[in-house]
Amino acid sequence: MVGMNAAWLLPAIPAGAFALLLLVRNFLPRKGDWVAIGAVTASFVLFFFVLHDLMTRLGPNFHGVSTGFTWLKIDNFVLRVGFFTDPIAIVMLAAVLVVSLMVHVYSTGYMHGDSRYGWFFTVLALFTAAMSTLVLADNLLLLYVAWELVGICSFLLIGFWWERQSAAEAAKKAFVTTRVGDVGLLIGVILLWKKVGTFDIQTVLHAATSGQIGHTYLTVALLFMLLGAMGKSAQFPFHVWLPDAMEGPTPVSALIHAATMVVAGIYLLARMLPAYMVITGLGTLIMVIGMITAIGAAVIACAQTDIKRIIAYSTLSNLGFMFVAMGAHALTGGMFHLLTHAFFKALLFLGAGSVIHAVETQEVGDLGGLWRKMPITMGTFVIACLANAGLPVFSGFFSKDLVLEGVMHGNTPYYVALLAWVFLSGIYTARLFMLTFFGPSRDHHRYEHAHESPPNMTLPLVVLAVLTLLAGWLALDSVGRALGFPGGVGEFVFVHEPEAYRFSFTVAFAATSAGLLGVLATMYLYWGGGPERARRFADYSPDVYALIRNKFYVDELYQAGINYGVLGLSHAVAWFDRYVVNDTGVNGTAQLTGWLGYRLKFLQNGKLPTYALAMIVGVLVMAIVALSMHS
Amino acid sequence: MNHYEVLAPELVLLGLAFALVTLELLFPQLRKDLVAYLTAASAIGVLVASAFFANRSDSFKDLIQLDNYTTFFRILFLGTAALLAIASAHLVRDKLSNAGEYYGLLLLGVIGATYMAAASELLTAYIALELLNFTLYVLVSFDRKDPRSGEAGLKYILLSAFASALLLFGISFIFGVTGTTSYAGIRHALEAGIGEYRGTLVVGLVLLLTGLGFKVAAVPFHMWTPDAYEGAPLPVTAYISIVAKAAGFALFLRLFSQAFMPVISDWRWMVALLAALTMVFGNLIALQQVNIKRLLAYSSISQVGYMLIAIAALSHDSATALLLHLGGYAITNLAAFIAIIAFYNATGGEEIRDFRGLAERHAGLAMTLTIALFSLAGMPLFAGFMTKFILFQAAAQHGLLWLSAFGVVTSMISLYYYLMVIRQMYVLKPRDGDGRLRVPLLTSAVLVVLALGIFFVGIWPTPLFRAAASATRLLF
Amino acid sequence: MIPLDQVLVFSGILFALGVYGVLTRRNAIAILMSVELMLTAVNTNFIAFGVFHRPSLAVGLVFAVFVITVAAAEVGLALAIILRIYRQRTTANVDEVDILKW
Amino acid sequence: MSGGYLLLATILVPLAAAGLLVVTPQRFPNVVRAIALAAAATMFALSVWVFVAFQTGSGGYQLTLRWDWIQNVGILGAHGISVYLGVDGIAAPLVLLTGIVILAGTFVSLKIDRRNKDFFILLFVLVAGVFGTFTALDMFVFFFFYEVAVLPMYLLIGVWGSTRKEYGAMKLTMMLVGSSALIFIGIFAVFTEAGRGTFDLPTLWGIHYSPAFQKTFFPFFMIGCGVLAGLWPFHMWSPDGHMSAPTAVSMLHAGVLMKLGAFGIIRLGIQLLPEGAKFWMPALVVLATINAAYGAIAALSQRDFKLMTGYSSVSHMGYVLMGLATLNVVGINGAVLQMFSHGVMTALFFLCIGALYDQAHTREIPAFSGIAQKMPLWAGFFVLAGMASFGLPGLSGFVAEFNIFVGLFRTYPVLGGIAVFVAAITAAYVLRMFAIAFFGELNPRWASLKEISVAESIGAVMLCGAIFFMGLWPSPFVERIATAVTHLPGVTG
Repeated sequence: MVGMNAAWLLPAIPAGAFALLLLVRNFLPRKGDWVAIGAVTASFVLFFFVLHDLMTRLGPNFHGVSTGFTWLKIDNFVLRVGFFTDPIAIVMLAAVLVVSLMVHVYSTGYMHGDSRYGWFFTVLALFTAAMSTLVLADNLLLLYVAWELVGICSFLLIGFWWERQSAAEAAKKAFVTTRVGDVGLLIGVILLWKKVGTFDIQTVLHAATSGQIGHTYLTVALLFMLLGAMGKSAQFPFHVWLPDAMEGPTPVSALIHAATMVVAGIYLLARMLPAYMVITGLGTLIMVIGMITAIGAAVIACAQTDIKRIIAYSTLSNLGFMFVAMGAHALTGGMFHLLTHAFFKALLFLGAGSVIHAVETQEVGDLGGLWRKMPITMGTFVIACLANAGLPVFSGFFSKDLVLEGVMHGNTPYYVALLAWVFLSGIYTARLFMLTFFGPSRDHHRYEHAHESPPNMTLPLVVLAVLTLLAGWLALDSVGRALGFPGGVGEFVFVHEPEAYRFSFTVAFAATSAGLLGVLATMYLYWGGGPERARRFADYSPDVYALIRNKFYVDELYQAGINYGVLGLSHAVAWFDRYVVNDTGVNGTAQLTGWLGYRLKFLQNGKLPTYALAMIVGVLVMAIVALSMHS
Repeated sequence: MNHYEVLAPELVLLGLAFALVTLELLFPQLRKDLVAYLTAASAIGVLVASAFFANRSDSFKDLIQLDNYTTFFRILFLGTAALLAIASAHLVRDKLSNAGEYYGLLLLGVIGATYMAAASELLTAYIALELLNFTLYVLVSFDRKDPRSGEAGLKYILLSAFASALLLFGISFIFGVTGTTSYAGIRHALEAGIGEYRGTLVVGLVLLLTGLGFKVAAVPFHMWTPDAYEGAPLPVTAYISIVAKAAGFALFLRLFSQAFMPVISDWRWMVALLAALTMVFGNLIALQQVNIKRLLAYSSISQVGYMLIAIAALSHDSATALLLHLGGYAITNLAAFIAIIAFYNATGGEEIRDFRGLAERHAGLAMTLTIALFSLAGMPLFAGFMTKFILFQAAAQHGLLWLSAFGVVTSMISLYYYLMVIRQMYVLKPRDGDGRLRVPLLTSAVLVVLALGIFFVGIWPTPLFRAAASATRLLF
Repeated sequence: MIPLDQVLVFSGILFALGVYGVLTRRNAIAILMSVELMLTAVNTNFIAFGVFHRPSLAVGLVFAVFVITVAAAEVGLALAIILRIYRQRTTANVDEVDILKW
Repeated sequence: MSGGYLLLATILVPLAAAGLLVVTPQRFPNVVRAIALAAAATMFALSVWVFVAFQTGSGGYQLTLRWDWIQNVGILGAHGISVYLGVDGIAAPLVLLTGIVILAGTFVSLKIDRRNKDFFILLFVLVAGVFGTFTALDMFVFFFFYEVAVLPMYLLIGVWGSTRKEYGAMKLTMMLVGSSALIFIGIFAVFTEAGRGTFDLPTLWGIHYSPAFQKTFFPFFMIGCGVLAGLWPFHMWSPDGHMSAPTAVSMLHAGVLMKLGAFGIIRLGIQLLPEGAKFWMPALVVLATINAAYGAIAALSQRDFKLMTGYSSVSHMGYVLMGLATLNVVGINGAVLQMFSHGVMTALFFLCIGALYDQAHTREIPAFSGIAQKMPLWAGFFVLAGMASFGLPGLSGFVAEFNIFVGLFRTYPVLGGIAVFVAAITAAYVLRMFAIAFFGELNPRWASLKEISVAESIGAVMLCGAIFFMGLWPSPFVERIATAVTHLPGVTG
């Protein structure tokens, strides 16, 4: 029976597809998109076998199953390619494979006719392979490898339309920004390795929890790792790359920049959570970072006009939320939100893609009234929006509640802040769907040409919408029991003690009220007269509006930092190198030598008495020195 | 037993020299290049004959020593003279008069040089030295049309006389302290101890070093060299730089190893000082030269510095290394000078910039000159690297690592000025109107042989090395 | 008999005078004469040392004779060259004979 | 025993080819090309053979061959100087590297038409020197070939180069030759101190030199060889020299020759004077860190492709030196891996730059825009090289750099952190270059650019293959290197 021992096949199949496509895609029919889709489907199917195997083995003493082989061995330094399957990985994997498959299918429509159609699927296959590896990695090094590989896929896909300068710049920005975080991750990984002597995650965790690693040391290592997570998950202050990453094709945004890669940071924290829990204070730090990101991004999202950017800030905001969850050690809620968020955010993006595909613009100001033209898109989009706003029934509601409950205990200020966050989420989500689908159409030309997308695009929308509707119920014991994991997700994914989902009325009520309030308020602003009311609202305080509109000027700040700081340093070093090291040090030595020669040659003045004098001086000097040595 | 056969090669050479002069007097119509080839042939003849002296040890009344050391230098000088005679053929025919005397003097100089190597007594050494000097005075000022030639001769003769006086004054003190002029006698006297006369001896040594330093062109006694090199006709420049220099070192080495070893601590630092100064000055000033002859003059001064290292580190090892280096240096310098002579014959240019684009005007000439210059700079594959390496290593072995370091660093500087010539030849393109050059067949053949010789010494130095080792064995 | 020291002092002074002449004179012939003065000092030395050491061997005397001979020849050659320079440039001043330099 | 002749062949084949070319008339440039290509292919085959024939299980020096060259004369005793060849696990990959780069370089150089005969003669002499240095087990022979490798540089750059070529050529030559003066001195000292009258390296390695001696003379090797490895602050020949050099020479020089320096530090420094190494390594690691950071930062603002790659080489060689300076197995392993990795990667860089320059006649990065549209394959190669350079997993750079980082963290954690950070800067300047020049809208000025030629593509594909090979399956390299590194004296586990 194929089971968890075959987990390595999950990344291996798409990797094979990647290799095949890289070499021969241009010789395959349809540029080989079916190879990629087939591979992902195969992995997807295989996933259920793995899942089933896991379910059957699940028990109190079960931690996970590891398979793999040694890749490199230097002396006593061993690098392994190993795959470890446990519930945390399974949850993440579910998100990865489902969204990946949907995006693959969707892309056959969305990317149709693109000149680099085959290349798109090639990179997607690589991404799927890398992302599965990241999830399944049993050691930190392999995790890092996969981490970098998904980064490069992200780079390649953001810059997919590299003929656009902005896309090229965005790709670079994304990669370099995350790379800075990766530096931290790598340092953290190596620091842990140095103490523990292995990269194996379970061993490292065991060492950390059993106190083998000194607290200071562990804190430093984990802080470095946290940098990596922050970079990948675009947490403040690394968040700037994610909105720009929207330069990539929309399916990419859905897959990489909403559902999977960007949550890798959260996944990493979840993986390492037992270690993080050892150090008190780190949790608070993570919560603060997450909170800043969550609230800040939600505020910014309220004032954006690019449909994809709104969703991007929404993603940022949710990522911050998940960070808060991790900081509060609410693993169950965090991972669950990760899963549901993957579905509804991918759905949002794909829906937005569908809209963009139809009207060929991303400015919400040019949209409006599309519900008539694109009913399926509209329907699924609204489901996703409501899930995002965390309204009951939709999956976001359950996962958010789980997190809120986790945070509530002993972190009241954060809990209150999160309620505000829910409110803000309601505002921007409502604004998004109001502006896009309702109200009058503001650009008639585009409106006329709008049409519903082809089935290969709407099908994934529908599938994801269904998942968005249903996934939340997995939290419930009864649903879990029906599917084979009694206790629901709470007893599936946990840190120390399984904790079944208990519906808490206070939390649910508070959160729902906040969300609903936000949605309704916004609907009021945009209903009927269109955005006029909203504009007036913004005019109450133009400075604040400008501040939000311009994303708190963080990008500008960074740009200035790069221009004057980094490039300035670079120019300074280059100047130093050219004028001090080279022109003074190297050329100077040469010139000094030459100058000495030039000076000395005039001793040879052509006059015979001088020559004789030189000889006599030589004689006298030698004689005097010699005689003084003897006396 | 009078051992006159010890003198045989030089007597034959003397006869040949007179024969050449007479020949030209009797047959003024004779083709002048023919005289050159006759000279070369006679020199090679004597060379081959004297090769039979190999491994023979004999002496003429303890004045002239015949041993492998003498034979080594005799072959070196004769070979150089023969090749330079061939190289002079066209130049002497076209630019100089009195060819017979020129070639006769060339051979006479070899006699003086050989006896400098062979002398085992100070008076003999002095006379041999003066014999070589006299031929050089005449040869340097041989070009009557070129005012530079006369000036060079004047400076050379006056300064040389001055240096001879210093040398003799020094010899007189040494004679005064030791009571003898024979090398072995001096050594005995020094080993027996000289007590209170040490100061006198040291002054004598200083003066002796001055005289020898002048001969081999060590800084600060070198100042005649660039002028003499530049003023003299090209083959004569080559002759000075090879024969005169090697002869100076031959005398230097035999004298100091056989006579002054007991007081090595008294003079070692002086030689080391001279070596260091010579290397530094020679290389630095060479950086600023524009005339190829003058460049090679300074280059040869710096080579003297390297060779002095071996004297400072005097031992069998370093002496062997010195002879090896001299051999490689002779071949290299011959290649360089003969290439330059060929270039000069074809173009009349002797400034470095005249060599512009030579690689496209005559690839072979450019390549030979490049090989020679790289060898002088001490680059591997070529003789210079191998011989210099062994020379410096030998010196380092005998406690003079710092001086070897000096040598290494300054010889790296020297690469610059050699590269400047190579740059003209290869990097720059010929000026408009500069066509291909013609080089006589025989000269080409000589150049090929010399280039191969440079490679040979650079890659397989064992034969020369063994010859040098056996030549110096009896000195210690 | 004059003590050796005094002879040496004498020859030393003679030699120094010669050196001084070489350094200060500008006329080529005067320089040549100064060199001859130095050689005279050398000869004095040789003779004095020779007599002082082992008169029977006469090494010093022989050396002196050779030095005189060689010096004579040298003077001849030098004068010839000076004459040539004088013909070409109508000067025997060594300061003016300086085409070759640097 | 035939294995030894294999190594000898790697040296003799290029020399023989050079000799053959000397007598080939300049009138037949295609004959010259054919000879050059055949010779380079032979060298490549030989180098692969050497790599494969090396037995990974047993360490030590393999494929040895020993001919006495000069002995029992003068300062030299028995086995004074011998042609003693052999490779260990460190040298074997470097021999392979040389073979790969020379073949790729020859492919690239086929299009040279000005005096191509002379070019190939000099190129092959250089390669002979490189092979000789990597395989030498005799100190004299090592240094001999080391210098041979530097010797043809001046002419290669001066005649066939571009952009301030005379300056670059002269600076490069003088700095490299000047630095070898230090090696010279070190060799004299060691030979004297050993007092065995032999340059035989295994013999000299077996001697215990006094600690004072080791401490005094290690810097001579460290800096002497370090200059060729681009050690700060003696690195300036690298950016300028590489800027001026013709493509194949840049490839060989940055790709292979700089490794000679690092290799020299191992052979003459660490193996000869282990205690000196231990004493001085902290200094080296600091300099190397400056190298890495400084090179990368300076590269950020360069406007010339080659200058930037030159600084990038300085930075990457900094990694190599850092790895060496760790004096632990993993670090040195990483250093050797990085030598190979940087070799192929930088060769690919220069190959691509050369292919562009030959068409565009400029290398100003800001002058270009969107040229990937015209040269997609070319851009692909270039991007791959760039990714390898910032250590993307799956490509050679990662394996190497990761080992270096790990090694560093064992000994110098703070510097290790800096090194990791520098890798991010590397990504920044590489991607910046791509974003400016390759991507974005096509500048109409470059509308006539053509795709990279077939010959160049073959070279590039070879290098890419090497990058992937090592990145995905480093074991063949590591097995070889690790056995050798564990046997280095003074190297900790």
